[in-house]
Amino acid sequence: MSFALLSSILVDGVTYAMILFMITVGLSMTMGLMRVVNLAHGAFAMLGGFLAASIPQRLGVPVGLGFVLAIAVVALVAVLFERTLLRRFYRRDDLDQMLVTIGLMFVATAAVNLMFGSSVTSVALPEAFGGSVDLGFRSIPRHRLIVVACGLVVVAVLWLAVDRSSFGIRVRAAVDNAPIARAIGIDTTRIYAATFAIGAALAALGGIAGAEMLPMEPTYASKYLVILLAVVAVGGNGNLFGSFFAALLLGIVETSMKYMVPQLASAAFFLTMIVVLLFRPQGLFGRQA
Amino acid sequence: MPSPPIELRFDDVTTGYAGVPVVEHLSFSVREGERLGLIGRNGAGKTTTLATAIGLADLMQGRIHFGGNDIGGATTYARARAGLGYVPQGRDIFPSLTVEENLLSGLQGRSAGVALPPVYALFPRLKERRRNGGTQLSGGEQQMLSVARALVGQPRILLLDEPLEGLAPMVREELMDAIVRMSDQLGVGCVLVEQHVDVVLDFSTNVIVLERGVAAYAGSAAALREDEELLNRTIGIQKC
Amino acid sequence: MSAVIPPMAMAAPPRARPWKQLRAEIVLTLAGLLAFVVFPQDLGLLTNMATMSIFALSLSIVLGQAGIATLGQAALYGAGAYVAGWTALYLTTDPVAGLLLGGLGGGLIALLSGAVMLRSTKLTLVMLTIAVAQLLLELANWARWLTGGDDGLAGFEVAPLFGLWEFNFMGHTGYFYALGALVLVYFLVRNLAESPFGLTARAIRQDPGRVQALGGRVYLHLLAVYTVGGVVAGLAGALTAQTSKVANLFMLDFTTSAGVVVMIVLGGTRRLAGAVLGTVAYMTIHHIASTLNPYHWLFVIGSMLIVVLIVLPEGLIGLLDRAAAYARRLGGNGGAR
Amino acid sequence: DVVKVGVIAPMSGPFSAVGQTWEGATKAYQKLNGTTAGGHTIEVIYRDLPDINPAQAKALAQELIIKEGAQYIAGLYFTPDTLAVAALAQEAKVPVVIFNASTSSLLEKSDYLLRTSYTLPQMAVPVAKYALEKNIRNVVSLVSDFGPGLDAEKAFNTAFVAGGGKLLEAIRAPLKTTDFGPLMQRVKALKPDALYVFGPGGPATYAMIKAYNEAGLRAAGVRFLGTGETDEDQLRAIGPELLGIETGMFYSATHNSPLNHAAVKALAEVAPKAIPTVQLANAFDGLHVIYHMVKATDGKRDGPKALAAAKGFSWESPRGPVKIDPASREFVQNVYMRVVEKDSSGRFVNREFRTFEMQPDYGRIQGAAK
Amino acid sequence: MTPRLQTRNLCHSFGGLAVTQNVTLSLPQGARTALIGPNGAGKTTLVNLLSGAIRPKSGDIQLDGRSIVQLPQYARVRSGIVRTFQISRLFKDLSVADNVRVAVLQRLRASMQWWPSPARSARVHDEVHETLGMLGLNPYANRVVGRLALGEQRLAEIALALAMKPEVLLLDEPGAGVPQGEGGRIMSAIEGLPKDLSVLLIEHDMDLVFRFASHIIVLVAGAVMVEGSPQEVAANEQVKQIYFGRDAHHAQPSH
Ligand SMILES: Nc1ncnc2c1ncn2[C@@H]1O[C@H](COP(=O)(O)OP(=O)(O)OP(=O)(O)O)[C@@H](O)[C@H]1O
Ligand SMILES: Nc1ncnc2c1ncn2[C@@H]1O[C@H](COP(=O)(O)OP(=O)(O)OP(=O)(O)O)[C@@H](O)[C@H]1O
Ligand SMILES: [Mg+2]
Ligand SMILES: [Mg+2]
Repeated sequence: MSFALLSSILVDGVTYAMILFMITVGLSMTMGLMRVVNLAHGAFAMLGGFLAASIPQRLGVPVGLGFVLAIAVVALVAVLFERTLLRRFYRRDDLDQMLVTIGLMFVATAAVNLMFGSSVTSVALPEAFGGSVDLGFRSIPRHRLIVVACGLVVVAVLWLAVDRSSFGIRVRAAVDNAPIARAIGIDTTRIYAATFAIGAALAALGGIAGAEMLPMEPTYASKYLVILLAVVAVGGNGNLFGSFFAALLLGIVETSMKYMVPQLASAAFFLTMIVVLLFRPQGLFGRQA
Repeated sequence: MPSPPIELRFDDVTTGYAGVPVVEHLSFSVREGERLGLIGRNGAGKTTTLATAIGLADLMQGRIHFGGNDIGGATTYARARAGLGYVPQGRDIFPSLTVEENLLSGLQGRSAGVALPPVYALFPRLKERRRNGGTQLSGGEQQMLSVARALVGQPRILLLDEPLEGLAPMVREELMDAIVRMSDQLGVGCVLVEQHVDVVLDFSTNVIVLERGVAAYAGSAAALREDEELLNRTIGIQKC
Repeated sequence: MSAVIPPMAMAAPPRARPWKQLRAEIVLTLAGLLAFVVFPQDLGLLTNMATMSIFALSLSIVLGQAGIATLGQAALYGAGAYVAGWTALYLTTDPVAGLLLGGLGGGLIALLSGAVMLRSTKLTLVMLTIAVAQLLLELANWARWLTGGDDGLAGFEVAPLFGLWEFNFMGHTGYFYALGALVLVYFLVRNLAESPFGLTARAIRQDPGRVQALGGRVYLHLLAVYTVGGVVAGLAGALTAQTSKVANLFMLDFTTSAGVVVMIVLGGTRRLAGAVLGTVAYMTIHHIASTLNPYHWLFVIGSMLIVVLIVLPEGLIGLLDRAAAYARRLGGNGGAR
Repeated sequence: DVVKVGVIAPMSGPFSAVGQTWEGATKAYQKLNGTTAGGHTIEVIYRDLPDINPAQAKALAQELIIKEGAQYIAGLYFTPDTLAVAALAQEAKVPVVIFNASTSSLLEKSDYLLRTSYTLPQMAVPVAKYALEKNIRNVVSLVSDFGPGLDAEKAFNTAFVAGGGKLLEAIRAPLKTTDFGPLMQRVKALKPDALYVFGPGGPATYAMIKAYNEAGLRAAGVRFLGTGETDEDQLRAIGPELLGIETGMFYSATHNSPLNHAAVKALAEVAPKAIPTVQLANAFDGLHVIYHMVKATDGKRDGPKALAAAKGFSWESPRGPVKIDPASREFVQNVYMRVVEKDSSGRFVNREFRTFEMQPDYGRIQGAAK
Repeated sequence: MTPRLQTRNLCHSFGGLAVTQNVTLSLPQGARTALIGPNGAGKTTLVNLLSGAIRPKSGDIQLDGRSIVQLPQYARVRSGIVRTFQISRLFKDLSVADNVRVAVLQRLRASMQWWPSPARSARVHDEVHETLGMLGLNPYANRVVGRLALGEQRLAEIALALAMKPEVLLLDEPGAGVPQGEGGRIMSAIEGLPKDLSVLLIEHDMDLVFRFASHIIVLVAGAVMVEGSPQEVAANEQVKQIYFGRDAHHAQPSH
C-alpha cells in the first residue's frame, strides 16, 4: 500500500469519523445519562439541518446566527417533546421508549416532507468554511477540517461539563430510580428536560456540521439511524469517549474498504460491529452491566 | 430555639395506590427531636405511610403539614429539600452510580467537603468502598449507604423504613445509637419503621401500631410494652 | 408457635374444554370468513394481512414472550421468502413444500445467528440483530446470480394447492391458504405460549439470572424461542413470496423489521392476539389513510403510535380487555339486581 | 361509460415527488387531450406504494383490477414491485404501462407489459458514443451497486471499449453510501479523461456531485458523464454544484417543442408543486398509450387486442418522436446530450446540444451480440 | 462419612479486594449450619461461589466427594444445590403461583415442554400449591408479585427455593424484611423441611440463628474466624467484639 493511499485513507477516515461522532455524540449523551434509546435523534439532527438551511434565507440573518437559532429551536422542540411525551416513558421498558421515539421520527419526517418537500436541501455554509486546504499530497475541503475541530471541542466540553460534574450524577440517579431521586431532593423534571434539550441541540449541531456528507432530506432520520446506533453501541452504551473511538474505528474501516473493495464497504462496517459486540458486548468503553 | 420547632403532621390521612386505599384515617405528628415508631405486620401499610409523607403514594384524603405548610400537593423533591429525609425500604441504591456518587446525589446543593466526612465517620466501611459501584456492595453495606445518602442532605425529620434490615447486630446498635444521638443533639425528628418491636420500643417515645391500614394503637412506647395482648394480636409477638 | 394457615379452596388445574381452549382460533377463523364475505374484492389486502399477522406472531413470541429485543426480524422473514422462491424455482412448485422449507430456512438462520447473538442483551442485542439482517441483505445483494439482487427473485411458479386449487389473480386460493396457515400457526403458537416453555420464556424476560439460579438454561431456552420465532417468520416470508411471486431485498430491510415491531406494539406485545390485532389495525389504517391522503400516512401512523403507547400501554388488545371487563361489570350488576 | 386506469405510485415517502409529478402529468394530459378516448371516459385512480413492497404492489393491483374494475394498470416505480404485478398481469390479461421501472429485461416477464420510460443501456450507449466523439480515451465508471447501476455500467463500458476507448476501472459503490469522498480520491488517482457515473438519485447523487467537485476532479479537467444526475428536481436542490455538467437523457423540461411547452405549462397549472422532470414525460406518454389502447378496444376489456394495438404505435411526444418497438415492446426514443446552464431568468436548466435519434434498448442488442 | 457439600481453600476477589480467603468448610447431610459475620464479610459471595453464579479464583468445591467447581450453575442446581437471594429476585409481572410454577417446571425438567400432558400439569399444579401452603402464601396465589408488600415478597422468594426440593439449601437472609411475628412462618417452613436436607443459613437476626442452627460459622473479612456450636460461638470474645457488640446478651442459644 502506497503512502499516498494510506494517508488518504487516514485523512478521509478521520474526517468521516468525526462527522459520525458529531452526529452521535448527542445520542450517546442521552443514552449514557438518561438511558433512553432515542431513535428520534436523527430527526433532531434533520430538523437542525433543515432549519439551518431555511432560517438564514427566510429571516435574512447571517448564516452563523441562523445556525444558532436553528439549534435553539431544536432544543425547544426537544423540551416540548420531553415534557409532554417522553417523560411518561422513563419507567417503561426500552422497547416502549424506542417506539415512542420512532413515532416522533415518523411525525418529524412527515412534517419536514410537508414543509420542505421530498428532495435534498443543501445547507449553505458560511463563506469562511468554503474552499479547500492543500495538504501537500492532496487537498481537503475546509469544512471537513472545521467539523473535526468541532468534534474535538465538543468532546472536551462535554467531558468537563457532564462527566465531571454533579449534573451527570443527578441525571443518572434520576434515571435509575426517579421516585427515590425525588425523595432525596433531586428535581428530576428539570434535569430530564435539560439533558434531553442538550442532547437534541448536539444532534442539531451534528446534523448541520455533517450535512455535506449525510445530506438533508426527509428520510434522513430513519436512513442514518442504524449507523448512529452502531456507533453508540460499539462505543459502549453512551460513553462519550467510547463513541469517539467507535466512530474512528468504524469510520476508518468503512473508508479503507471504500478505497480497496468498495462493494463490501457496508458489509465491513456491520461485520466490524458484530465482531466488536461479540467480544465486548458492553462496547469498547462500556461499563460491565 | 428562636423559631418554633418543625413538625410533620398527618391529619386524618387516607392514602394508597392508584385509587385503592391502603392506609385509612391516620393522624399523628412528629416534631424535631421527637421519635415516633411505626409497627405492624407485613402489608399493614407502614411503607405506604412513609411514602405518603414524602409524596410517593397517592394522598386520597386528609392533610399533611410540614414546617407549618400544607405539603399535600407539593412535589416530592420540594418536600425533600424542605427537610424531609427518606430512607426507603429495600435500599434503592442507584445502580449506575458509585458509592460516593450515590452520596453526592443526595447533597441538595450542600458542599461535599462538609457533608461527606461525618457520614464516612459513621460508616467507615463506605469510605473504604467509595469507588465501588453502589449495587456491588454487600446487602448490609447498601443499607448503610441508603441511610448515609439521606443524612448528607441534613434532614430535619428523617423517615426510616426498615433501616436495620440486613445489618450486623453491632452495626445496628451503632446506627441506632447514631440516630438517637442525632435526634438528641441536632434535634432531628424521626419516624422509624422496623420489624423488631424491641428496637422500636427502645427507640421511640411514641408508637403507632398499624393493623390492615388502620391505627390499632397510638400512644407511648412504654404503655405499649406492657400491653402484651395487643402486641400479640396485632403483630403476632409473644413475649417470653 | 406457628401461624395457622386456613385451608384454601385450591383452584382446580385447567382441564381440557376444547371449544373454550380453541376460542381464539375459532374467533380468528370466523373473522377471516366474515372478512371474505364482506370484502370479497379486497382479497389481496386481506391475504397480506394474514401473512403479516404470522410475521407479527413470530415477533410476538420472540419479543413479547421471551423479551429478546430485536430489530432484525426481517432477516428470518426474508430468509423464508428466498427459500420458498428457490424451492419453487429449483425443487418443486408445490406450495406446501415451499412453505415448510421456507419455515425451516427462517429457523435455520435464527438458530445460526441466535447462537452467536443471544448471549448479549439490551441495546447490544438489538444492534446485533440489526447488523445480522443488514449483513444478510448485503450478502443477498452481492449474490445476484442466486437472489436476483435488488431486482428480486421472481419468475417462479406456484402449483395448485393440494393439486386442486389454482392460485389465480382473483386471489381466493391465496387468501384461504394464508388464512389457514394463520389459524394453524396461531394455534401452535398459542399452545407454545401457554405451555411450560412459554411460561419459562416469560420468566426469563423478567429476570434471566433468577431462572439460572433455578437451574434454567437461559441461553438454550432463548435460542429455542428464537429458532421457533425464526420458523414462524420463515413461514410468513414463504407465504408472502408465494402469494406475491417475488422475494426481494426489501424483505430483509431494517424498515421491514421496524414495521413489524410497530404492528405488535400497536396491538399489544404481551399477548398473541395483540399481534394479529395490531397487524390488522396497522394495515387497515394504512390502506384507508393512503387511499384518502397518502401524503399524511407517516403522520397518521407516527401520532397513532405515540397515542397508543401513552393511552393504551397494553396496546389495542388492552382496549378490548377493558371493554370486556366493562361489559362483564354491566352484566354482573344487571344479574345481581 | 368509464374506463378506469389504476396507477400505483409512490405518493408518500422518499419518492413522493415522483408520485406528485405523475399525478400532475396525467391531469395535464387530460387537460390537453380531454378526459375521453374514443367516446369512453378515462378515469385515473391512484394508489400509494411508498417503498419496495411486492406483496403490497400485488395486492394493490388486485384491488384495482377486481374491486375498482380497472382495465389498465400503470405507474410502478421499482422493479421488484413491477415483477409482482407482472405475474398478476399475465394471469389477468391486463395491460400494464410502466412509468418508471427501468431494468432492461423486465418486459420479458409478461406479455402485457409496456414501458414509457427508458432502459439504462438506451441512455448509456449514446453517452459512450458522445465520449468517443469528444476524443475521450480513458474513463473510469462509478455506479451504485444495484440493478440499474450494473445495467448502466455494462452498457457504457461495452460500447465505450468497443469504440476504441479504454476503461481504467469499474467501481461499484454500496447503494447506501453517501460519502463519495474516498471513491472520488481513488478516481482522481487513476487520472482518467472522464468519469462515467450512475447513482440511485436523491441524496446519493447530491453527495456524489459534491464529492466530485470537492475532490478537485472538475478542476483537474476530468469530465463528468452522467444520465439522470441533472434532473430538474436536482437542479432545484443543488443547481450551482451541477453547472457545466453534461448528461445524456431522453427528456428535459426545456426541450424545445410546442407540445412540450404545452405539457409543462399544463402541469404548472394543474399541479403547481409538481416538478417537470422526466417523470412528466413518462406519465404523459403512458396515458397516451392507454388512450390509444382504449380506442383500439373500444373501451372493452381485451388485453391481447390492446397489446396488439400498442405494438408499433408511434407518435410525437413532449420528448420528441417515440415508438413502441413491435417485437420487444420497448420504447424507442431520442437521447439528448445536455449541459447544465443558467437561463436568462437565473434558473438552472439542461440545454440540449446533441441528439441521438430513435435509440433502441441496447441491453437486448448487446446481450444478443454476445 | 463424606459431607454433602465441602469447600477446600476457596479463594475469590473482586479487583484487588479479597472477599473469600481460603475458605474450607463442610456441610454434612442434614446440616443446620448458620453463616454469620459482619456486613461485607463475603457471605453472599460465598453463596454465589457455591451455587455457581461466579467461579472461584482458586480452590475446590465438592458435592458428595465429587468436585463440582467446574460445573455450570444449572448443573449444580440439578444436583440439588439451591439458593435464595438476599434481595428478592422474583418475576414481578407473574403471579405468585406462576413464579413458583417456573421453579417446579425447572425441577421437573419440563421447562422446554410445548405440549403439557394433563397428568403432568396436574402434578405441577399440586406441587405449586403445596409449596405455597408451606409459607401461607395460598391467599396470594393469583396476586401479581410486583404488587405485594416487600415482606410478602420475601416469603415468595423462599417459596421458589423450596419448590426446587433442594438437597443443599443456601438461604441468604431469608428473614430480612419479614416482621418478627411473621419470621415464625419462615422458620416453621424451614423446620418442616426433610431432615436429611443440608441447610446453610445466612442471617443477622440472632433470634433466628440460634433457634435454627446446630453449628455456626463466623466469617470475617472473607476468612473463617471461628466455627463451632452455638454455645461456643456465643461465648467467643472475639466474635462478640467484632459482630455481636454490646448487646451480646441477646445472642443466646435458645435451647
Ligand atoms: N405499588 C403498589 N401498588 C399497589 N398496591 C401496593 C403497592 N405497594 C404496596 N401495595 C399494597 O399495599 C399494602 C400495604 O403495603 P406496604 O408496603 O405499605 O406494607 P408494609 O406495612 O410496609 O409491609 P412490609 O412489612 O412487608 O414492608 C400491601 O397489601 C401491598 O400489597
Ligand atoms: N461484584 C462485585 N464487585 C466488587 N465488589 C464486590 C462485588 N460483590 C461484592 N463485592 C464486595 O465484596 C464484599 C463482600 O460482599 P458480600 O455481599 O459477600 O458480603 P456479605 O457478607 O453478604 O455482607 P452482608 O451481610 O452485608 O450481606 C463487600 O465489601 C462488597 O462490597
Ligand atoms: Mg414496608
Ligand atoms: Mg449478603
